[in-house]
Amino acid sequence: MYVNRHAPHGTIYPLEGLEVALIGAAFDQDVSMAFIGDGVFQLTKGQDTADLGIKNCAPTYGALGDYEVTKLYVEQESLDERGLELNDLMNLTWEDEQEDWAEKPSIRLVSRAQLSDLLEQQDVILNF
Amino acid sequence: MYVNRHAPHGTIYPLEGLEVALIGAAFDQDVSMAFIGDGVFQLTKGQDTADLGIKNCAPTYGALGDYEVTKLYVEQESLDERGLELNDLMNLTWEDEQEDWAEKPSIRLVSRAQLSDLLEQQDVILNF
Amino acid sequence: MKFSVMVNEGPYTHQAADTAYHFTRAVLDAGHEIFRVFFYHDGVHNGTRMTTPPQDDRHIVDRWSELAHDHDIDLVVCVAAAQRRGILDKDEAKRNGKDGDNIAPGFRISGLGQLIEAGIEADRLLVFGD
Amino acid sequence: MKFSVMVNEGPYTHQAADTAYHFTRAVLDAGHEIFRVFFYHDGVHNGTRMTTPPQDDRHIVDRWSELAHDHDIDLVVCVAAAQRRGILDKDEAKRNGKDGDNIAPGFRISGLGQLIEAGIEADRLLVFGD
Amino acid sequence: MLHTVNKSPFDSHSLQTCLGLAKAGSDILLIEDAVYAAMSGTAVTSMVESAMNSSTIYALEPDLKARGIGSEKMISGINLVGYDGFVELAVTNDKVQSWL
Amino acid sequence: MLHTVNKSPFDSHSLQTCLGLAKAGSDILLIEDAVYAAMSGTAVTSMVESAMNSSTIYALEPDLKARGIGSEKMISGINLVGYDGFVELAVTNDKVQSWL
Repeated sequence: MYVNRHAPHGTIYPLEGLEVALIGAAFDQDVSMAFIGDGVFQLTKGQDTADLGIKNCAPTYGALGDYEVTKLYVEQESLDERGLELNDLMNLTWEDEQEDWAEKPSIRLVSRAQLSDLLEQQDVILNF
Repeated sequence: MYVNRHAPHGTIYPLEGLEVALIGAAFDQDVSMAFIGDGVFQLTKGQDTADLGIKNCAPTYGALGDYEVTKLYVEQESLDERGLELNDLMNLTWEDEQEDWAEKPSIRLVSRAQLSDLLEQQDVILNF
Repeated sequence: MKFSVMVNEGPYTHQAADTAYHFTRAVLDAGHEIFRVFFYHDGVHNGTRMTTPPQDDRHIVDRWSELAHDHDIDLVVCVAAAQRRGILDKDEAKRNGKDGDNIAPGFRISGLGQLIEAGIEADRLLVFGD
Repeated sequence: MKFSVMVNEGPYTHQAADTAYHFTRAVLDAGHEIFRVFFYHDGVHNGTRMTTPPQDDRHIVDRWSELAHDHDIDLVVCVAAAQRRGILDKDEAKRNGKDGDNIAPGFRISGLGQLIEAGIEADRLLVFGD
Repeated sequence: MLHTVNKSPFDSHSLQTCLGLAKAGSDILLIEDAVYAAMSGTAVTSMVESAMNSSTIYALEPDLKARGIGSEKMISGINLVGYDGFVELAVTNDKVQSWL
Repeated sequence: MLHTVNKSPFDSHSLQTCLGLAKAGSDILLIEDAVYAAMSGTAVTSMVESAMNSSTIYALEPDLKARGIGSEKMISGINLVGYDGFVELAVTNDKVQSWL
C-alpha cells in the first residue's frame, strides 16, 4: 500500500509517489493507495497548474483505474479537518470486468480505525 | 538578524545557518540571532554526536562571542513548550571590551512580544 | 528598487525554486533591478547542467540560465553548500581533484560573503524555500 | 533475513541518509543480508562522486561506495528521480547529450521496477527520509 | 513588514509561528502549500480569521488555482495577488520575513 | 508492526498521525528529531505517555545522545536501543511503517 501524506504541487512527493504506484501496478502487484493528512488534497477537483508552468499530476489519478489501481482509501477524519467532503474530490472510477465492465467508484471513504486495520493487512507500506 | 527555527542534527539548516552568521560577523555586520520553536534545541547542553559520526556544531556557539556575535535571543514560550529552562542551555558568554573584558552572558531570554518588537527593528531577516 | 533573491530548495523537489523564478521575473517585468540571486542549502542543485527533466515538464535550470543571459543576472551558488552536495565548476573540480564539473551556464560559485553583500546592497532580500 | 533499504533524502541536508547507512551496517553486522539499497526522491544525491565535504566531516558518498565494495551491496539510483536532479551515469549522459557523468563508484542507475522488486524479494523494506 | 508563509498549516507550525510574531498592521502573504490556510471551514480557519483583525492576509492566485481553491471555498476578506502583486507588496513594505 | 518516526513532534504532525493509526500492541521507534518526543515535561509528553498504554515506545540512543537528552530528562518507561536494537525490532515485527 502506498500512503500519500503530502499536498500536491508544493513538493514532488505526490508525483513521484504516483510514479511508484503505476510501476507497482505494471508489475502486477495488488496496489492500493491511502490518502491521509494533506494527502487528501491530491484528489481535489479543479486543480489547474497552468499559471505555475508546473506539470499537473492531478489528471493521472483518473488513469489509475486503467492500470487496475482501484482502491483509493481516503481518511474521513483528514477530510473533516480540511472542510472537505466526497463531493470536493475528483470522480475517479474503474470498470469491473467481472460485472460487464460496470463503472465503479475508486475512492473509498474510511475512518481512521478502518485505515488502521487496512495498514495492518499490507505486506509492504511505502509513504509519499 | 538570523532566525533559527530548526532542531540540530536532523537537518543541516542549523549548521549552514551558523556559517552565515559567522560570515556576517566577519563582514562587520551587527549580527544578532533569534532562537524560536525547535531552534532552541540548538543551544541545549550535553550534545554529543560522536555515535552518529556527524560533525557536532554545538561547540561553535561557544565561539560566537569571539566573533562579536553577542546577542542570542531565545524565546521563553518556545522553551516552556519544550520543558526547558535557561539552565538547560549552554553557558555562552562574551567579553565586553568597554568594561575591562568583563564576561557577560550572550543568551537573552525574551518573550514572544519582545521578539516581535526586535524583528521589526531589523534591516535584514534570514530564517534557518 | 533593487532586489536580491535567496533560493534554498532544489528544483522539482520543492516548489520554492519555481516561486523564486516567477518572483524574479515579476521583479524584472515591473522595471525593478535584481542585484543577485544566491543559491544556498539544497538550492545549489538549481545550478547543475546535468538536469534532464521529462520533455513535457519545465526545465528549471535552463530557465535560470536563460534569465541570466537575457537580463545579465548574477546567479551565485554558495561554494560550501555546493561542495557538500556535489556541485562544482572547473576551478573547484581542479582544486578538489575531481574529473569533471557540472555547473550550468550563467551560474558562478562563490562564498557566503556574496549573500551578506546581497543583503547589504539590495533594498529587499527575499528568501524562498527552507 | 533479507532486508531492502530505501533512501529518500540527500546527504548532509537531512540526517536520514546517515541513519540509513548506520542501519544498513547494523543489518550486515547482525549477519543478515541486504538485498538492495534504493535511492529515490532527493536520495539520488547520495550517488554523486562530485561531493566534497569539509575534511573534518564524514564522507557520506564514499561510505556507501565502500560498503558496496566491501559487502557487494546493490546500490540503485532511480533513473527518473536522478534525471530531474542531475545525476547521470555514462549511458544516461550519452543518451541525453550531456558532456559528462557524475555517478559514484558502486552505484548504478535503473528503473522504479527495482524498488518494486526490492519490496517483493526482501523480508523487510525499511524507508528512510521523506 | 511583509511576512510570507509557504507551508501547509495542517502539516507545519510555520503559519502559527508567523501569526504569533507578526505585529498588528502586518501584511501576510500565503504562497505554495500555505494557500490551504485561505480555505473556509477548516480546522485552521478560525486562527486565520482572528489574525485578519490585526493583519491583512493575501494569497497567491496561481497557487490557489493550482490547488483548485476557488473563491467560493475561501475565507472572505482574503486578498488575491499574482506574482506582480507579490512584488508590489515587497516594494510597499520596508522588509520581508519568510516563514518556511 | 514497527512504526518509525523521524520528525520533531513540535514541528510536524507525523508522530500524532502515527499514534492515531498505530494499533494496540505496536512497537514505535523514535529516531532523528523525533527523539525530542521522549522528553518529559514538554507540551507533547502527555500524548506520548497515553500512547504508552497501548504501544511500546523505543528511542534511538545515538540520536538522544546527539541531542543531549539524558535519561533524567526522559519519560520513564521508554526503551533505549542502538542501531543493533533497531535491526532487532525490524526482525521481530513482521513489517515496518515509516512516518516521515
